[in-house]
Amino acid sequence: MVTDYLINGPITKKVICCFLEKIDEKTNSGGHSVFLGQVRADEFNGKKVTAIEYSAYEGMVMVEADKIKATILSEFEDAKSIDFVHSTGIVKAGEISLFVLVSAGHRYQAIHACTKTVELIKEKLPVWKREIFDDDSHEWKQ
Amino acid sequence: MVTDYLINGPITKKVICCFLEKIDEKTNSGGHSVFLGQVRADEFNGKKVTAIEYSAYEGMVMVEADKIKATILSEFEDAKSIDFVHSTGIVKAGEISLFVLVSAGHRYQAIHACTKTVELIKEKLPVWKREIFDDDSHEWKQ
Amino acid sequence: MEVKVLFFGVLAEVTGTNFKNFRDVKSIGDLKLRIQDDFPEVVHYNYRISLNNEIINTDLKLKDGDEVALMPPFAGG
Amino acid sequence: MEVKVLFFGVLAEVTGTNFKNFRDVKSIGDLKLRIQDDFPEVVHYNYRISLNNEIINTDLKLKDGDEVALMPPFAGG
Repeated sequence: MVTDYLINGPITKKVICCFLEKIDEKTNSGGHSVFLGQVRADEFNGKKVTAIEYSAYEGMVMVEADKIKATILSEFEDAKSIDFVHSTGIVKAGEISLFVLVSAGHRYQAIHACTKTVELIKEKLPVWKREIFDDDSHEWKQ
Repeated sequence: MVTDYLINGPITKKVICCFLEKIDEKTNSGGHSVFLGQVRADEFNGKKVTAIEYSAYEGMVMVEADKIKATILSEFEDAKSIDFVHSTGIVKAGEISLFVLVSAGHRYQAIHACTKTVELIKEKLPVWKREIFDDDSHEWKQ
Repeated sequence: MEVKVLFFGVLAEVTGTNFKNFRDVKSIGDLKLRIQDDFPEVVHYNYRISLNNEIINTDLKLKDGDEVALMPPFAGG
Repeated sequence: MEVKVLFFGVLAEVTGTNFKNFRDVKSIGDLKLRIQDDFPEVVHYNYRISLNNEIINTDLKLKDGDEVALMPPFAGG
């Protein structure tokens, strides 16, 4: 499933490059800040994370994601556009599960608006994850 | 001319995607923060910026860029890698002239280390620019 | 009347289902008791409740077609 | 002995050149006077001086093959 904000499986480099292709045309932007969240092969008690499985409340994601965009655009007057996409389903260690791109007239606004967007995604987006370990056990993360 | 840190002309999407291709393999990274600096079609007194021409002191760029990397890696213990490239020569409005990519174990370290890298590039890298206007006049920027 | 209740994250796992429909529930308070009857393990978990995509903190009346979700702490990113 | 002097940014424009070699200059102080003789317009601009890729703030002796740069404020990014 692909909506405006969710994508099933990892966010591939092709998807990321597609987003980046779009930015060239905006000649009133001076800076673009991108954040990529990646699944880390953490180890706990001798077990290694091989993947994360994400689930999302899709209907509410759409509502909350629109609110996040509106919040950022009102808080950062210089922000021109905000795009983000989050994975659902299985994303293996080393793969990307979150992509955020914020364009603004000036660099600091781009950077700060992107940072705030990442924070709001963590806080507001109804997404859950469980870590899958190399012994096939799993653990829900908060 | 392409060195580790300088590229002649705009930083194309192809170059950016090449940098992004490399990040997938590092399974100890949890976040990547990217900054793209773009030439803005600003207007002053009825004249519009059509391009920026950058020049650089290449030998000193290499020295200062290595120092910037070392500074960031020592200040942000969680930072795994830092890449950046700056344009020289003509970059038209809407094109990218600066690319910065910082990978770290955790997102805040990635974001803050990237922000600091952008600041140090502005402060320490011996690069100059003049804005070229649509009436072919130009103005040196500081 | 009927409302749909969605279970997310660890609550989908412990209840063994993603959703269940409940008939003739007057309010959120009423619904919470009905959910606890069917899925007693739910009380051991921390969660917030949403009604039609909006997080709610008070008891509210329910109407036919409402969608309620039991949401453990978010963990996106 | 000979040192190479590089001009950057607006200084390359006002001097009309990217570099010039100077012979028999003992020190940075000495070199600054020689540069002002050849390019009097330079005094109207703000710049820092580097010696062999290192910014310097004091007068230093020069040796054969040294590279000196006159650098207006940086403006990268």
